[in-house]
Amino acid sequence: MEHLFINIADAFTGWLMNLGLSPWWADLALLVVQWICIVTIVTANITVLIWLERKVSGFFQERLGPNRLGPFGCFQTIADAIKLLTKEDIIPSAADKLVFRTAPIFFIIVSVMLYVVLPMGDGMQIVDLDVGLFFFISVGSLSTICLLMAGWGSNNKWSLIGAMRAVAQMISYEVPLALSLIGVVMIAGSLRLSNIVAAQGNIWFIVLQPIAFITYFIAATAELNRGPFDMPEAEQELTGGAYTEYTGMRWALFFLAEYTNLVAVSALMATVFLGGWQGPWLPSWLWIIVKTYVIMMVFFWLKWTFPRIRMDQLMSFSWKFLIPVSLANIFLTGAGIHFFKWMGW
Amino acid sequence: MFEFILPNAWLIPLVPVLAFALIGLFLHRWPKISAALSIFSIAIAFILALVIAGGVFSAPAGTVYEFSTRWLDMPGLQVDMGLLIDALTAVMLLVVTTVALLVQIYSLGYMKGDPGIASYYAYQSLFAASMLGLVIANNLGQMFVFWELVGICSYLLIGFWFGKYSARNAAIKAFITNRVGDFGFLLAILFLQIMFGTLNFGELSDSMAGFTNMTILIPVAILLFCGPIGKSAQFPLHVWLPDAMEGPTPVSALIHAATMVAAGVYLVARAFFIFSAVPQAMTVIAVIGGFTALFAATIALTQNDIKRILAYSTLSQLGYMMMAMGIGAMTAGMFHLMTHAFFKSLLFLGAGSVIVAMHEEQDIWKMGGLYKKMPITTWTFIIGALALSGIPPLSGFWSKDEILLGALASGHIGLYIIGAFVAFLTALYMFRLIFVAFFGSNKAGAEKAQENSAVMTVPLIILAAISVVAGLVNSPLMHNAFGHYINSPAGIEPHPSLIIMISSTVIALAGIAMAWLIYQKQVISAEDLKYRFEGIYKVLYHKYYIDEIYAWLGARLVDGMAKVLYWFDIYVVNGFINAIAYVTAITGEVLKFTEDGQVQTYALYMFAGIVLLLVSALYAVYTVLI
Amino acid sequence: MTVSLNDLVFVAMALVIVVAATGVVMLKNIVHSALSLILAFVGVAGIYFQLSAGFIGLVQIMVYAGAISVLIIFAIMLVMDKSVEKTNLFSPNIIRLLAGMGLTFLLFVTLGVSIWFTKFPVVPAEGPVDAVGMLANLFMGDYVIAFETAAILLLVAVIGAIILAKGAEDKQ
Amino acid sequence: MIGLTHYLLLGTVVFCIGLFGVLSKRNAIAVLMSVELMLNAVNINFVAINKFITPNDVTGQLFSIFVIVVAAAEVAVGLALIISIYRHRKSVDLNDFNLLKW
Repeated sequence: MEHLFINIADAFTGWLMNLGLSPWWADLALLVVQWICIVTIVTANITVLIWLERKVSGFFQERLGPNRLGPFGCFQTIADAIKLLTKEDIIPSAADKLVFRTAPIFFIIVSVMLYVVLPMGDGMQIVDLDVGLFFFISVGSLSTICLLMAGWGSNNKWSLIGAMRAVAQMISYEVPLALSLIGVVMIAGSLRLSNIVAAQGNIWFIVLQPIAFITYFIAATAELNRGPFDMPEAEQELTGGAYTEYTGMRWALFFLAEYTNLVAVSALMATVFLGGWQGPWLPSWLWIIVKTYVIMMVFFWLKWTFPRIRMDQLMSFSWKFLIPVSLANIFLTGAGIHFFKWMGW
Repeated sequence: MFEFILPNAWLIPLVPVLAFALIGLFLHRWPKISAALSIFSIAIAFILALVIAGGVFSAPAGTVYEFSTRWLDMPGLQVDMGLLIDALTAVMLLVVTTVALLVQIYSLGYMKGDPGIASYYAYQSLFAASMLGLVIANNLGQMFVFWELVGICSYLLIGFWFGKYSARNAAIKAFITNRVGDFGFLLAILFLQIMFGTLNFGELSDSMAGFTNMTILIPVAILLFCGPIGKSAQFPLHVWLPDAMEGPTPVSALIHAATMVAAGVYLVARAFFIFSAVPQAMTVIAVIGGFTALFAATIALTQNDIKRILAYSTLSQLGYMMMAMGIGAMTAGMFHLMTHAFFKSLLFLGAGSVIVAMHEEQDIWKMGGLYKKMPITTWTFIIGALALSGIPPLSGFWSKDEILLGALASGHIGLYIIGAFVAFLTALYMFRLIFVAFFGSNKAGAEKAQENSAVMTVPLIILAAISVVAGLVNSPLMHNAFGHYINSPAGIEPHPSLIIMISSTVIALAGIAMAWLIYQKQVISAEDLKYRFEGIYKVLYHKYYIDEIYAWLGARLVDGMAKVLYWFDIYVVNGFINAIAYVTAITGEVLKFTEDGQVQTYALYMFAGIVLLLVSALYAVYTVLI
Repeated sequence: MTVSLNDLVFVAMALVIVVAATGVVMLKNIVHSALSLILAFVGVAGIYFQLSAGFIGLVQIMVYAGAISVLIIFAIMLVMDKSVEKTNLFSPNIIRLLAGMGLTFLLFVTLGVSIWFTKFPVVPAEGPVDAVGMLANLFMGDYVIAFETAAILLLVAVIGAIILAKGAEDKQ
Repeated sequence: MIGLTHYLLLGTVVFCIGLFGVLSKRNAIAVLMSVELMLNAVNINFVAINKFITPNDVTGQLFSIFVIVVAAAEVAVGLALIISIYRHRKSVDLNDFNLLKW
C-alpha cells in the first residue's frame, strides 16, 4: 500500500520505455500524466469538499444542509456542477472581454500549479524543487492578479471594489504569510519541502513554531479570502465582489480555484507544521490526506464561527499585529537556534 | 650665562611680543597694568641685551654667533629662521632696548591721561619686538618680515591719534612711501634668492666673494638700497618723516629718530658686503646720503615747529650715516647711528617735555625763556644739541668726526665739504632753536610752563649722560674699542686726525656763534635775512616744494594714468566681461528651448548621450581592432 | 546544429517576453499594458528558471508579478477617471517620438552588433548545487552592508511612499 | 544552439522596447512600466552572464536581487508620486507636467 502510486508510476514509465521512448521523454510523459491526475483528483475532491462544507455549515447553524440527492445529499454538488456547466455564459457588453474571459482560466492554472511541489507521500512529489516552499508562496501570490483581472474585466463597480479589496488584503497578508514560514525554514535549514518534512521526523514544527503556525493560519485564511476575512466577496455588501458578473462555468472555475487553493494551503500546512506524510500504521499518502482534511475542517469551523470583520480592522491587524509578531517569531527562533547550538544539542 | 643667552637671543623679541599679546588680548582695560607690563618686558629685553653685549664683547673681535633652524623646506627653496649675533647686533640691541626702555618710562608722563594708553603700550611692545627681531635676523627674508612689522608699528603709532585728520594722513603717507622703497627691497631679495639660492647673510657673503658678474649686481644693490631709502627717509622718499611727527613725541623719539629709521642704515651695514662689492652702488649711497644731509639741514633752518626742526635734523643725520656707508666708513656710520640714537632721542624727549609744558604748543616762536622754568629740560636739551653739533668731547663730535675723516681719507673731497657745511648748518639751526625757544624773551604761552615730573626728567638726564659719554667708546681715549669690534674687513678705518678735529670743532662753534648773533643778540636781523633772501627762504620754508611736486605728479601722472586705465577698464575689460555675459545670455536664450519641462525630453537627451558614447566606443573598437 | 528542447523553451520564452513587452508599449489600454507587463515578467522568470536560477525566478514572480504589477494596476485604478480605452497613447510630440524611435533603433543596432561580434569567455559548468545557500552566505557575508542598505532603502521607500500617497497633513 | 549571445540579445531587445516606451508614452504609469522592462532586461543580462561566465558563482544573481529590491522601492515611490501628482493636477499625462519649462 505504501508504495502503491510510486509503483504505478514506475510501471507506466517502464511501459513507455518498452515502447522505445528515451528515458527523458518518458519522464516528460509521466509529468503530463501526473498533472492530469492532479487536476482530475483535485476537481473531483472539490465536489466532496463543497458538500462537506455545506454539511458542516449546516451543522454549525443547526440545520440540515443538502439532504435530498443521494445519501446525506452527497450528490447535490454534482447536480450543481451539471447545472453550472449547462448555464448560459453571459459576458457583460461593457466588459473588457479578453480580461474577463482569461481571468478564471489563469486563476485555476495558478491554483493547480501549487500542487507541483507538494509532497503527497513518501517520494510522491512531482518536482522536488530546492526552493519548493518559496515556489509555493510566489506562485500563490499570482492569484491576486487573477482576482484583479476578474474585477477589472467585469467593468462593474462592485467587482472593482471587491477586486481592490482583495488585492489590498492579499498583498498585506502575503507579508506575514511569508515571514511566518521563515521560522520553519530556519529550523529545517532548507526551502526544499522534502527536507522540511524530513526535519520533522522527531517532532512536528507545530510544537516548535506555534506562533508561526497561528500566524500562518490567520494569514492563509485572509489569503484564501475565506471568512472571517471574505471581504472581497462579501455577498451582503458587494453582491459577490469580483465574481458578481460571472455566471455558469466561469463562475464555477473561480469556485473551483478557490477550493483548490484551500486544499493546497491546507496540504502545505500539513506538510510544514504537521509532519507531512509521516505517521504510523497508515500509508504516507493517506496520512497527508487525513491531515489536510483536519486542517480544512478547522478552516470551515472558523468561517462559520466568526463574523466578518471590517476592512480597516483587517488591514491594521496585518500591519500592526501579524507582521510584528512574525518578525518577533523570527528573532525568537534565531535566538533559540543559537541557544540550542550553544547548549550543544 | 652667555652660553644660555646667546643661542636663546630670540627671547629678546619674544618678551615684548608676549607683552603685546597679553595687553592686546586681556589687559587693554587696565592701562596702568598694561604700561607696567610693557615697561617690565622691555626692561627684561634690556637686561638680556646687556648680557648678550657682554657675551659678544668678552669674546675675541669678529666672533659671530649664528643659530638657525629650517623653517620651510621644499625642492629648490629652503627658508631658515635664525639668529645672527655679532658686535653689530649687540650694539643695535643695546641702543634699541636702552632707548625703548627710557622712552617707555618717559611715556608714562607724556601720555598721562590719554585714553589709549593701553594700546599705545601694546604698539610700543610690538614695535620693540619687531625692531629687536629685525636686528637679530640672520637672513634677508626674516629681516624683511620684521622690516614690514616695524613699518606697521610706525603706521599705527603715527596714526595713534587717529581722530586727527593730519595724523591719519601722515600715517597713510608714511605707509605708502615705505611701500615704494620696500617694493625695491623685496625685488632685491627675490633677485638674491634666485641668484645665490640663499638669503643668509653669511652664505651670501661667501658666495659674493666668488661672484664676478658685477653688471647684474648693480641693479640688485640699488634695489636693495631702495629699502633703506624708504625706511631711513633718504632723499626722494624722505617726505614721510617730517609728517610722521604727528605721532606722540616719544614715538618720534624712539621710532622716527633713534631706531626704526636707523634700520635702513643697519641694513646697509648688514649687507655691506654686497654694496662694497659694487662701487657704483656705493657712490649712489654716498651721493644720496650727502645730498639728503645738506638738503634736510637747509630746510631745518627755516622751520618753526620744534618737532619738525628735529625731524629734518634727523633726516640730515641719517643722510650723514648713509654718506658714511657710501664712502665705505661703515664703522663710522654705525658709530654715528649709535650716538645719534641717544642724543636725538634726548632732543625729541626734551622737545616733548617742552610741548607738554607748553600745552601742545610746538611753534618755537611762541616759546621763550624756558630755561628759567624748566632747567633740567633746558640743560639736557643743550647737551643734546651740543652733541649733535659736534662739540668735543660729546658723543656727536667723535662720530661726526670719523665720518668727515672717512670722507677725506677715501678721497671724497666734495662729500667732505658737504659734511662740514652740514655740520655748520646743524649747529646753526639747533642753536637757533635753543636761543629762540629757551632763551628768547618770554612769550605769553611760556609763562605758565613748568618743569615736568621725574618720570620725564630722569630719562632725559640718563640720555644726556649717555650722550656725553657714548662717543668715548670709539675715541682714541678708549683705543677705538668700537671700531675694533665692529670693524669689518671691507670697511675703511682711518686714524683720527687732529686737524679735522679742530676744524670741525671750529665749524660747529661758528654755527653756534652765528645763531647767537642772529637770534640772541640780534646783531643780524633774522627778518632782514628773510627779506633779503626771500626766494631762497620760501623754497626752504616750503621744503623745496617736494610735497607739492609729488602732489602735482600724483595729479598729472597718476590721475592721467588712472583715467587711461579707467577708460581701459570700462571699455576693454568691462567690454570683454559684458561680451562674455551677452554671449552666455544669448546662448542661454537659445538653449532654453531644450528645456521644455518634460521629463521624457530630458531622458531623451540622457540616452542620446549614452548612445553617442556607445557608438563612438564601437567605432573606436572597429577602427582600432579590426 | 541540433535543436534541443532547451533551445525551444528559450525561443518560446523569448517570444513571450518580446511580444508581451511590445504589448506594454503598444497597447492603447493601460490596463492591458499592465497585464501584458505581468506576462513579460512571468516570461522573464521563465528565462531565469531556464538559466537554473530558480530562486531569482521565484523572486521575480513574487516581487514583480505578485507585488509590483499589482501595485501598478492598483495605481492605475486610482488615477483613471475617464474612459480607459485611450489611456496609454503615444506622446503627441512627433519630433520626440521620432527621435526616441531613432535613438532606440540606434541603441539596438549598436548593442546588437557589439554583442553579436563579441567572443564571450564562456565557462561550461553545471553550476553550484546549493545556489540558495551561496546567495544567503553572500548576503549575510560579503554583501551584508549592501543588504542592510537595501533594507534601509526599502524602509525609506515605504515610509516615503506612504507620506507621498497620503498627502501632507491638513493645516488646521 | 542557444548561448549567452542570445540571452544578451534578448536583454537588448527588451531594454530597447522599454527605452522606447519611456521616451514615447504619454501616461506616467506607462513610463514607469517601461522602466521596469528596462530593469528586467538588465537582470536578464546579470543572470545570463553569471550562468555562462562565472557558473560556479552566484554574484550575478545576487546583484539581480539588489536590482529587484531597488526596482520595488522605485515603483513604490514612483507610484506614490504619480498618485500625489494626480491628486493635485487631476492628470497623469506627462505632457501636462511642464511647470519647469523655460
